[in-house]
Amino acid sequence: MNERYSRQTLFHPIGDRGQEKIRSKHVLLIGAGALGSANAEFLTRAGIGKLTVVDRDYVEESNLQRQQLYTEKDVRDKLPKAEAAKMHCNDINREVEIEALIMDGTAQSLEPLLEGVSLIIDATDNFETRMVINDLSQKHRIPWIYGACVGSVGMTFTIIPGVTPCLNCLLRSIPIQGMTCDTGGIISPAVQVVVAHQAAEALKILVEDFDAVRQGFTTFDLWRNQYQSMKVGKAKKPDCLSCGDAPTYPFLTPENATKTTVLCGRDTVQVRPPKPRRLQLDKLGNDLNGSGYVVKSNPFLLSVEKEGERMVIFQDGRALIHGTKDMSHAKAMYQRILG
Amino acid sequence: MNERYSRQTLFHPIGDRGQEKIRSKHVLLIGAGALGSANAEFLTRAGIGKLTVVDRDYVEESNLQRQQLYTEKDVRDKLPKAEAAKMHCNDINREVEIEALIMDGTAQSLEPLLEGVSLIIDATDNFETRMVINDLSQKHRIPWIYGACVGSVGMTFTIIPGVTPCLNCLLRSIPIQGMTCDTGGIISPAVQVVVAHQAAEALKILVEDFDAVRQGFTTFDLWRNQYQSMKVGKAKKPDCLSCGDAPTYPFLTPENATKTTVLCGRDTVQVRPPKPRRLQLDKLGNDLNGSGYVVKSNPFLLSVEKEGERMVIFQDGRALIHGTKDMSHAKAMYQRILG
Amino acid sequence: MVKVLFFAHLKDEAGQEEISIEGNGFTVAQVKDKIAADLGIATLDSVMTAVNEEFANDETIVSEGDTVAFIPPVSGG
Amino acid sequence: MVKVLFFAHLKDEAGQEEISIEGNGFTVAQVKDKIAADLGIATLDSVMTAVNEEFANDETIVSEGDTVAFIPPVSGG
Repeated sequence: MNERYSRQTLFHPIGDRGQEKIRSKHVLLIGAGALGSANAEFLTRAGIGKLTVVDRDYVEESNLQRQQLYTEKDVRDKLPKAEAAKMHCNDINREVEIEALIMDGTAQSLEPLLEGVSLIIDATDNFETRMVINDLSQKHRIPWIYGACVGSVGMTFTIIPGVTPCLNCLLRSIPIQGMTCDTGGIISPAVQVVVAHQAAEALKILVEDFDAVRQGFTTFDLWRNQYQSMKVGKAKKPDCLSCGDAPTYPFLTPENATKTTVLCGRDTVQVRPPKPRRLQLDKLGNDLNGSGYVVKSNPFLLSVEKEGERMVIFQDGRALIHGTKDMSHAKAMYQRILG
Repeated sequence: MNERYSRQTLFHPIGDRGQEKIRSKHVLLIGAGALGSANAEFLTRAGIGKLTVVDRDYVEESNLQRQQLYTEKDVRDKLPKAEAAKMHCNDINREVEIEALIMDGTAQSLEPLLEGVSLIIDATDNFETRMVINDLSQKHRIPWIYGACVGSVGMTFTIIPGVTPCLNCLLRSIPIQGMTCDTGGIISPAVQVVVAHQAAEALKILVEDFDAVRQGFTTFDLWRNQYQSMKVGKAKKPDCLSCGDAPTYPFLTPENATKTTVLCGRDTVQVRPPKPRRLQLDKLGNDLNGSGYVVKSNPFLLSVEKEGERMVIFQDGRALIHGTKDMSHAKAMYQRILG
Repeated sequence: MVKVLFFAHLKDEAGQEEISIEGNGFTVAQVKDKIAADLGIATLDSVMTAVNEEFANDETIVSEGDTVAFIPPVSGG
Repeated sequence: MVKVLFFAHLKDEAGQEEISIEGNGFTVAQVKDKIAADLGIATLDSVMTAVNEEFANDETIVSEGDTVAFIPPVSGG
């Protein structure tokens, strides 16, 4: 092993053998935003063999406050995040093979990527994609590490198929209307704690030290100085449709995915959730108003506008994104606001 | 406020007012290694007004595994860390004024830097410099944030003069012979959790939300899945020489500093601790042997060699560093091994 | 007495980090309803619950001396 | 019974994360001596101690039902 990893191999649970294992593994990282860029940097520095990064977005000025790797030049060049991450990671460690995929992560687009993957790291910004990852993990018996953050709050949980409960056991339904970074803001230290936990779990899984894997669901709030690691041993459900005795992997079916359609001749994309939601439009309007959106509303819909982009949101969760024909951009906007 | 900080100002405890405060402040960061580079990146992205970075070292290949910002090119160029950090931070945020100081942080070199500084962040690798920071903090009434890590372990504590106990209250003496990154290794997630806690505390102090400052001394071990926040309310000592009723700031006097002397005509630097130590040479020899050093010993001394550098360590803590005339480099080598 | 802890923004909504409630043998769902009513917290529907630091659901029974924590899941990244 | 928790590498040296010791009215220094002898741990000298999650020193008295945690300080960075 070379000098580069000397301080990592000195750490006994890794050692030279662990470093060789890390070097031989392939990680799939879904998302190259705040959690994603920091995870990509970590894995590159740690000497992962191959890293595939999937992201649908490009670098914007408002990302620089918390998204590692990216620079002002990337913003000027409007680089896709996956490409920008690859470029910067190459400067850090030429030994690592990095594959950048600029695309929307869905059941259909992600499943073909799983061949030879040892671990999936969640760096997405919405529960729909996480439930897709959760089902893919169970179907293909690949561990994944959930991570999420908003404001000063973060949480993380490691899912090992056949051992731990899965995210569907814990959440049962996709939570309705949580806070997102676009409504509650986000401070960079909250990102870092989540990433650090994901990174430590990743190292354990990559060196196959499964006894060391964290059992609990960890939550913290750095501003309110709260921390809890919640045991989940009894939460595994035999009838869970994702990890139970007769799994159907419900989130892999197209009916359970958010739909986007370009509305002909109108420069508008319609986004439709898989099942009708019951949004609290007044609360959402207040949150978005506090977040710098211009909000107009009536009892049936909200119209919100910011930086030239306008979205109309109906109570059942359907939305029209005006001024674009890019379905993936429209879906990103929608999920950034609605979680 | 511009779009760059929009997600940070959306976080209510910061807001536009907090962002203006951050913009008006000056932080002194001591160290640009693992903790230092990550803290520098964080403060730059968060929009600090001015950042002074002090470091005595240059970028080496073994740093890349955990030290953010730095690239393979920096290693080839043998850039001083403070300069390399400044260069990369400039690419991230041109609005931030960064002052890079390539020097050994001592009581004498650091004290003149404190004018106008709102906060000192500890990113050093030894307790001697931390005790100097602790005394400077008390004498000049400037908060500082202790952070340290080894292996998968980290700890952090925020010291507010006149409010919390100081590090001298808690440690009373410099701990003898702890593990260092050069003997126990270090994994990057342990660095990140420490930095994240320092960063969150820094934001609280910079926006002057002192009620939110963490009261406890926080310790964690990411591999062994341990976490504890220890209350310290009763630990403040009225007779503490650093923060008590009649402070003498003992660590600011030259007698309490490690001495270095170039031995004439021998290409050797002698390093001498302020007080004789009683090292356990056999334990130290074992640790260093496990860390890739070639170790020879007799009951009175250890001779250790690695990558062409040779150091002879006596039981009373005195050491001879052979093959160099650079006192600051010799002291860095010494403190990296002996903490 | 049952101790109830509020995490993250629930702490602000509740106006305090922890409260005690009288009683024994409640379900988590009943605790949620009582607290939503008493403290005027709008949404404990999609909040995760831990009882004595162990994952719980709406049917979990809460007994004297237990600690119930409400933790709102987040989705950002 | 007093619960003793070992942090970081002390967990490995002790061979377990926690042990119970009998007794009451010890000082922390006495607990350290007892444990060093019983478990063959070399150095509890420069270790930080928490009693019931509160910072303690060698003179702190440990009583029945207390939890003592030993935390080795680290200096890297």
